[in-house]
Amino acid sequence: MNSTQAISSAPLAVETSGVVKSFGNYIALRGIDLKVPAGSTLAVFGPNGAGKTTLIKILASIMRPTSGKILIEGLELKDNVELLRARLGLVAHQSYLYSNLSAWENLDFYARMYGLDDRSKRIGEVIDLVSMTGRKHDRLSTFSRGMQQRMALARALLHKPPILLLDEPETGLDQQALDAMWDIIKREEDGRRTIIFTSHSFERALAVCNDVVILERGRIAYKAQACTLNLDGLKQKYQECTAAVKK
Amino acid sequence: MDNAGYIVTAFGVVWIGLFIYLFVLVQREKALRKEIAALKEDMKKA
Amino acid sequence: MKFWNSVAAIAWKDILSELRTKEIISSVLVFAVLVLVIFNFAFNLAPDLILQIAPGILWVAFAFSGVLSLNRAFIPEKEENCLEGLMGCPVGREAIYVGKALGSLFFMVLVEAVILPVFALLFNIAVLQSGLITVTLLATIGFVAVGTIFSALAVNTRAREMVLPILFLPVVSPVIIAAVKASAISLNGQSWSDMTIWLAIILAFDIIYLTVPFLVFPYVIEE
Amino acid sequence: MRTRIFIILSAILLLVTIAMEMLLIPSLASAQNKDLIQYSPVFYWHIPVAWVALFAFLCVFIASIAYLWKRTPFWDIVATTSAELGVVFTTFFLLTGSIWAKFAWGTWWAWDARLTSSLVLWIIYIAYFLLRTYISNPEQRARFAAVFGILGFVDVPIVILTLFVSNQMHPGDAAFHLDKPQMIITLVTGVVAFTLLYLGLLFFGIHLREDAYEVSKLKETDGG
Repeated sequence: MNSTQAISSAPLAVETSGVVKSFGNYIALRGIDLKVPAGSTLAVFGPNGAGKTTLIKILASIMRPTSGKILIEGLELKDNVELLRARLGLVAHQSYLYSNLSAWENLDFYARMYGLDDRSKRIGEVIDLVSMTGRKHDRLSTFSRGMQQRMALARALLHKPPILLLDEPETGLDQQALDAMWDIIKREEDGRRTIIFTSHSFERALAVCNDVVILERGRIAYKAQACTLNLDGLKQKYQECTAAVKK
Repeated sequence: MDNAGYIVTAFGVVWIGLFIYLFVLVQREKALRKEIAALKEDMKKA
Repeated sequence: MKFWNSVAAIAWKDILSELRTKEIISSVLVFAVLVLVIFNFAFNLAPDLILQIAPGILWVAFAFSGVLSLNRAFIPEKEENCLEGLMGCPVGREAIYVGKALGSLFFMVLVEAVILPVFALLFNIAVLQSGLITVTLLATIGFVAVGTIFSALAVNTRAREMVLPILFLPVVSPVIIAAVKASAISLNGQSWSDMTIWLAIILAFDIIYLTVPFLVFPYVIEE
Repeated sequence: MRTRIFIILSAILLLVTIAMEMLLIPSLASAQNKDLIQYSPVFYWHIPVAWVALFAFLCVFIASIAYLWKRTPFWDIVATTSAELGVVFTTFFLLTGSIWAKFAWGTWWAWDARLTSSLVLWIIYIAYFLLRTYISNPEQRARFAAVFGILGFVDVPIVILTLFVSNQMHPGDAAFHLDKPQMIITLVTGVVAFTLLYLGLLFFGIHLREDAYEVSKLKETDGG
């Protein structure tokens, strides 16, 4: 399947089959099969240590799976790493930004790394998008947790990735900052972007996602369309899956 | 030390060194056997 | 072409980030001058004796200030976890190695550019000779090529300040020996032909330790 | 059982080389060249030990590359065991070397090229083990040890070259040349004996570490 034909016909932005990740004897992921259609939003729930962060890092090509296949837009991640990284954006717990440098310098550095040509224009756009224009020349070390998270989002959106990965974006953000963030993510690219995010707040996640997955000790314990669920239904399902852990 | 003395010490050093190393390896093996035995007990008990 | 853009970006980021705080540069310079001063007391140098051990002193100062600054090379990537950000960029993992190496090279050359005049001042030896400069530059390239990958290795271990010197100094010892011998030759005013063998050794070291780490570096940083 | 055979065989050969060295070589040495290196018996153990040490470091290099490629714990075990043997044999080389230095130049340590280069290599492979102790995560430890196993070995030729060149500047001992057939035979038997010994100890060490690895895995799952 040559690459051009793959991108146009494949409706799936992200597809994983049998993804396993083990650290020595500890097995973090025990075979993950996911199909995420382009443009859809997938919420991933699960207790701590279920393998959520590991999954996100593997999809972002930062971590290599021990075995299994990952297709991004129909292309094998392993063989087209550098091409596909330009189409993936990641917001993790850490901002990946340098505290000695200013917001602008940080974004300028990553713009060069992503090989963007109209750097200053794009940086200006993204900084306005996360409404940090006033602080763009201040050093990162002077930023609050919320501002750093917004800068991390700016960094992830810098190269306009069609696929955005978020690892518990709500950590360290108050309600208002969280609403602002989701508004930014949704407004850019008017919904054509595929989003996969891990979360602990059911209510917030249900409001934004199309599909839901519950991870439990490295396995997918439950998979459903968001529209078929209400908040209580989801919580009840979550108890069932994680209850198995306590037994 | 005359000539022969050096030779004897040289050979001696290597032989003794080898025996010490072999002794260390055998000790490791004994410790391992003990651990395996202990594990077997736990297995039976559990 | 994109490879070299990202290499330049990483090196420039390191330089900018360091010039902003100047914490590494200032401490390394003070340390290097201290080494020269200590050697001065240690040997209460008779004029003719200096020429013999001058290269040795110089290279002890370079070696240990080099280790000091290389210890800090991967701190931002490790402390602020930015390494994963770099790994997410659409560029080979080797670019991170070359970029960081260039950054460290810039700082080591900067430190040397300050130590040499100070050395000339303290020990009144004419230091600005083309032979000595080329030897120092060539040796520093080898130094930084090995030091960068060992720094990436050490930063992930428990006692990182100790691991780097232990791994790094024995492996880089041939360059230090060759550099000291070549510097001695150039300081004694002998011609280039006398030190070709030493330059060849340093050059061989540079070539080996620019290619092998280049191939092995991805294994150091991947999860 | 392989290990037992190797070790016994090498023990026999070692005894043979001692016998040859004690009886054969001194008889060849005429009055004036008695203290020349190739006429002293230690030489016929000194060189094989050096050869085995370098061979052990070569095996570490190959095993490290194999580990990075295959990622199976087996190769990491081979690299560690071979490195351990490399250090042991380099220690023997340094010990016999310093005895030889005492004999030839009257001092326990002479900064001659052979001794210094093996001291540097000895430190590099001690650093190999120090590195292993500083990393707790087994997978990362094996990976970093493999990387250092490669970077360390690549340094071996340069270390030896540099020190031999620096030695040429002020010649230590006369270069040796083996002109008599008996000398060559003794040397070859010595090399074969020590190589067999190395292989025997290597297999023995590998089995030991493999069992230890199994036990540690059992302990984890058993306790889990």
